[in-house]
Amino acid sequence: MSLDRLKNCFERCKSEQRAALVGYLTAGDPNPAASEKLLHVLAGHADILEIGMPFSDPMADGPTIQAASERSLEAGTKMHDVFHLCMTVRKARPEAGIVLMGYANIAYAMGYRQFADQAALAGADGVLIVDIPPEESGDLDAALLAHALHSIRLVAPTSSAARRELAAKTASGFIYYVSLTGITGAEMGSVADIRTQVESLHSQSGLPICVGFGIKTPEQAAAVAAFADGVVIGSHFVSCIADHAGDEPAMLAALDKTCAAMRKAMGNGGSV
Amino acid sequence: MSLDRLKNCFERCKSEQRAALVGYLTAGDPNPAASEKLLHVLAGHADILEIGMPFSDPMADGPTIQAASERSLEAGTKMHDVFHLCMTVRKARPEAGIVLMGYANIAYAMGYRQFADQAALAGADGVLIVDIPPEESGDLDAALLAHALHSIRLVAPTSSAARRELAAKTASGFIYYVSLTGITGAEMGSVADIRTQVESLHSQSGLPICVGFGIKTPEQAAAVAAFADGVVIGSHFVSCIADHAGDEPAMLAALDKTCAAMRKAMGNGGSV
Amino acid sequence: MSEQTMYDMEMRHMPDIGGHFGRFGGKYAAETLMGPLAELEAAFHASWEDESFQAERLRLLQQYVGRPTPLYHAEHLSRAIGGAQIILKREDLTHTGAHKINNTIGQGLLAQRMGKKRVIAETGAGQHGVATATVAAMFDMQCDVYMGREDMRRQAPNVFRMELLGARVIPVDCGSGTLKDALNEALRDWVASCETTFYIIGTVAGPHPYPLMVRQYHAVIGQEARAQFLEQFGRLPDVAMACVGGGSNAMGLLHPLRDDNIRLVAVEAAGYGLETGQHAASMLAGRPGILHGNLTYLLENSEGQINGTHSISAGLDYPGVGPELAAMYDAGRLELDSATDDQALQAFKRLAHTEGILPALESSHALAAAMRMASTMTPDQMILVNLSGRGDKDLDTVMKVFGKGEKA
Amino acid sequence: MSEQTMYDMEMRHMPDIGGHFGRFGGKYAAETLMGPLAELEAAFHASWEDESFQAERLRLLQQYVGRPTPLYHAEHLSRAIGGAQIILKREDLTHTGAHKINNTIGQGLLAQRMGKKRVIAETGAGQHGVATATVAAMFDMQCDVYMGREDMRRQAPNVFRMELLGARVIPVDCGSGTLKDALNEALRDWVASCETTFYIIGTVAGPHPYPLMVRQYHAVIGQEARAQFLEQFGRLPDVAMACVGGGSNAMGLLHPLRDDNIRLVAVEAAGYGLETGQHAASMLAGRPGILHGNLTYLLENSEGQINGTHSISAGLDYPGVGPELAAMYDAGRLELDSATDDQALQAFKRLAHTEGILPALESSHALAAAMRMASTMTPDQMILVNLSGRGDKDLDTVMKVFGKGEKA
Ligand SMILES: Cc1ncc(COP(=O)(O)O)c(C=O)c1O
Ligand SMILES: Cc1ncc(COP(=O)(O)O)c(C=O)c1O
Repeated sequence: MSLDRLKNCFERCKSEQRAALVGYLTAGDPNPAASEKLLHVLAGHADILEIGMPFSDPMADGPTIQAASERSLEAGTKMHDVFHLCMTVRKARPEAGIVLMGYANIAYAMGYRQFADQAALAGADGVLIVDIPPEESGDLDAALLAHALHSIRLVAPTSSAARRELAAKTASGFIYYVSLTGITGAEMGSVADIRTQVESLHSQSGLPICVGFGIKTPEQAAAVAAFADGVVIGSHFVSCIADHAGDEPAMLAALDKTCAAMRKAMGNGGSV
Repeated sequence: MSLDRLKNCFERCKSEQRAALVGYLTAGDPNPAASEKLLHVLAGHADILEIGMPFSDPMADGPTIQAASERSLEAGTKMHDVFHLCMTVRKARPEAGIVLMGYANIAYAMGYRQFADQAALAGADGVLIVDIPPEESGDLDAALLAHALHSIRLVAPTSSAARRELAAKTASGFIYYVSLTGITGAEMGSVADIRTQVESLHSQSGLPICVGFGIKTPEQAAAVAAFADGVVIGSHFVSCIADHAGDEPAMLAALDKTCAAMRKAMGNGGSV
Repeated sequence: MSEQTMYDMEMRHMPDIGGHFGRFGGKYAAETLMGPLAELEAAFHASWEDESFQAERLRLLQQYVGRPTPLYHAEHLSRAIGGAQIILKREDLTHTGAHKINNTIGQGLLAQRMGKKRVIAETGAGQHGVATATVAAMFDMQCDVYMGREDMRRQAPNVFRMELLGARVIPVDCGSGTLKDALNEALRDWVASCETTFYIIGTVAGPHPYPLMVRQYHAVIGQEARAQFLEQFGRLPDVAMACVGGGSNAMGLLHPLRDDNIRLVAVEAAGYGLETGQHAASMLAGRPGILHGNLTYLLENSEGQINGTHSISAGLDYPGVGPELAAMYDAGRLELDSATDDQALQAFKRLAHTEGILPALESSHALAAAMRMASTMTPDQMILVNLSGRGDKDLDTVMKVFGKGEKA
Repeated sequence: MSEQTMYDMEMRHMPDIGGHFGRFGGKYAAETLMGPLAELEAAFHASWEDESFQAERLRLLQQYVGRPTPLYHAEHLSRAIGGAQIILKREDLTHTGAHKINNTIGQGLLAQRMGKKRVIAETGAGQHGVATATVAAMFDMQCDVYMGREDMRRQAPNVFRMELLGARVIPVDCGSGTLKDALNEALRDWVASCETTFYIIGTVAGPHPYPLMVRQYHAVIGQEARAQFLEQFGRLPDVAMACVGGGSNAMGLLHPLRDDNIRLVAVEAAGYGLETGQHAASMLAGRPGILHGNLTYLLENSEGQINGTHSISAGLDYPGVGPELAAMYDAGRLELDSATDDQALQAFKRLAHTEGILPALESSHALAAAMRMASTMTPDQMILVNLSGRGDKDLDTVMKVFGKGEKA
């Protein structure tokens, strides 16, 4: 096994002949304490965790994840809470992949170096900043590289061949294929289209390809899992929190059930 | 005695060593029937009656006389009512001076000729149209002349020497000196100023000079009567109607009392 | 062109010495005002021949008012209609948002020259009131504006604007609380204050010299439009059109085109429809009479009492019309048309949706008639329409009709 | 000047190929938008070199927008202050009432050229929304405008205007319901709709090429002002000033004066006072950060969370500023000043009372700073102020403060 946990995750899944389940939750949602328990539940099912760093202006996100950011910030979540949550998960699940996901200004405000230091210390494997495209990624990438943190890249349906090339060349860890033109939580695009795109990406890059944005049902997850290396579920998991606001046990139970259903749909119902 | 009733009025007053009381009421105010009684009361005190022809837009009048026009029109007063009222007064007081006073459009709408015919038939002695200055008076004057009706002219404090000349030359019956720059019912100007103006007018024209606009108290009337040939009381009499709205006997009594007080203040308290 | 020739040209169609345009016009004023009117007339003529006065007036029209206003070919609207081309003279772009300011700049400068420290005005749509308050602020004169209570309600933003400019807006409750009543009150004020106060009348009405003076101050509209038309299109329009309240924007546009081979059309407000009697179409449905200092077409009953009028647009809600327009109509030089409230609203909507311009409801009347006429003409023909003002003041009225939420 | 030289001159201060002005600017956008942004950039450059496109743009600026806008020497105001002369660039006279239309004409034409059938926009004061709805109506494109709920309340007339122009105004409830939240929503829309939709950003912010593009479309302000200043006064101003929300009117005025020996001053909104933390002075009180596609000065907390801002004027109520302004400030070519809500209101009142002009509350900030500076200068010195818009949209806000009835 390599030191690259993300790589190990994908290889493990591959060996189990299934796609990785990549699960997203916003750190600190609905508050840091509950968030810790929720992340543990998620970690019980997901191969890779995307831990969202809450931001005041999450302009690539739909209402569900916007609300998660609001709840988290409202509850007073700070970046040290985010890193602390990351570290807790890391301790509980040494083999899980962990990606910190968020917006540029959070990392910029802290300073890319300090951000990378903290992320590494907290046990993250990679970083995905939604609004830093490869063109602007130089400084951040350098900081991440110093800690061998992966710089995850997005590829969108609107990305030209040249841009896919660019992503393939500059990404590490995996490529995140955005399965729709739109914000998180919208309706997923056609499975056939996504398949074509993913296959083409596979031919351009040796990196695993995860598909996300808009995957809400076990059926969709299963369909995508058939050709992608990973399936990202975000808004659908986050909804469990809003749907059971104020009732922590119910929230945890709902998330557990939802994760399990997704995991099951994607094949190999056993635990990771 | 001449056939010129206005002339006779002024001469009679002169012989009694007093100024003529010129009293104004709006015809048909507050309604044609009450108006008839009110005019009879007025005629019991005034030497000359100014019978106002109600108009929708009496722009030279203050609120008191505006309201009178409104009441009259509201009560349905038509020009044939105005002429009818005039005729009734004429019959009751063969020797009184009667002047029809009003705005151009009423006479114009009827046609100047027909207007003059009707005025003459109704027994009026003269006509005073507030918004027809000498410059625009040709057609109307011709029509009035055909019936030997007087064309009364206004002179204002703002009238230049040339305009006074013009008034003196084109007026007949009497000259109406406006004792203030303003609308009817405002505050009277200084008595000394008015005196100077009236004396100067006397030197320019052989016609009697009546002073009006803003005379409200017996004291003011007495002061003006000392040098003018006639004193016009308008708003002050009209107020008796508004002050006792809905109570006809009180209205009549108030007008009677007010007229008497004015008449008394102007010297020779006896009836005409 | 030398100053003198311009003077001659502009003044060619003078009224007679008494201010009569044929049988119309004149000076039907209370004696108290005859002196001040003579003084005004003399001052106006002297100023008109005074180069430095004219230079200052033109400078302000340019640098303050924003003249020349453009001539805009409403291609999208014309295409949608499929007939003649509609060309708009954009008075809506002037400072304060309507043509009215051309006149108040002139009269304001004249008031300054005459040493008056206070100005008064009547207003219907509030545009003239705002334009008066504006020059009063600029020239540091006290300003009182008379406005009918009903008009204050339907043109509330303009009441605010006048107050913010430091003017006092005096509500007029008598009559129907509209423009004619405001004019009455302003005249009453002026009779009492004429020594110190300049009365800035807002349209080509009132006793002489107002109809002449206001026409001259607005003639810049037609002068510019004529030159711009020649420059942009190499020809003159076939038709020129303007709405008529008192007639100032109409005279401003049409007078300088009077000697050209152009059909001149004035559009009156047909309110709920001419047949309902609830309108403000003084020429189409009125007869000659005397009001507010001049002889002209009026809406009146058989007794000469002035009728209540109705128009959705406060600036057209007036029972008379400028005497020179009456004379042009009588002489056959002016055609008449009309637009109802509804037609004006539809024209408002149409211009908004095709050209992105919100016209004043007054101007929308001219537009409505122009659209109707255009549809009977061919695409090589051209109609010049005076877009006398912008519709910002009318938002409440229009939204009330179309309903918020419902797509207008 | 030939087209080519003009192109060179205007483009001289280009950002680098990635849209950076020094360390600011850039293209911090979601991957989905990178393609559309590249397409936009290519289309913009091609159009800018296309003579027929430029001719059409200039024709519309002239005949539709009403350019050139005048340069007005506010003599009465200057005299009242007793210091330097204040000269106003009258963007308030443009069609729709603010400079914003210069930009929407440009982007609207570009959207047409790119075959987009729908445009979207964010708006704060509503002026950009109105200007967008306006060109959308003219070019027959569908139009959705995002506007914060709070801004819809304080700029209600502009909401009406957009609706009457046929646009849909979409209330934004998240965040503080102001401009930044509207921008977030518009970006969310665009991410989903970029194939068919053109996003007309309203200021010199956003990812490259927006800051460049919007600057170029507004540069006409400073180009005109410069030429007019030379013509009217035979010299250039000592100081040029503009308020800053996102910075479009400031860049429009100041950029063409950048190589002249003129002090350039940007005036930020100090809200309740810089010391209260309740303001929108991103450069004076912020620090560099990344938001809405570019790196620039932002008002944020130590964690990088964007602060709620406060300004009485919706158009300035934004926590960022255009990246080129940030760069000019860093380079020492731009001075900063600020005005509080109260100072802006006092400036509003002062201009209204001395010059008869009701400025937009945004522009009133620039005026307030200009008056303060003028009073420390001598009468032979001159300050050019961008009067970026008119105050009609702000009547409610201002009347509420000054109180109806009380003389403003
Ligand atoms: C925009 C506009 N157009 C037209 C008018 C009508 O006046 P006139 O007929 O004098 O042009 C008004 C009057 O207020 C107005 O505001
Ligand atoms: C009149 C006016 N001025 C200024 C601004 C501020 O924007 P910017 O800084 O982009 O000029 C606005 C924004 O709406 C505005 O309406």
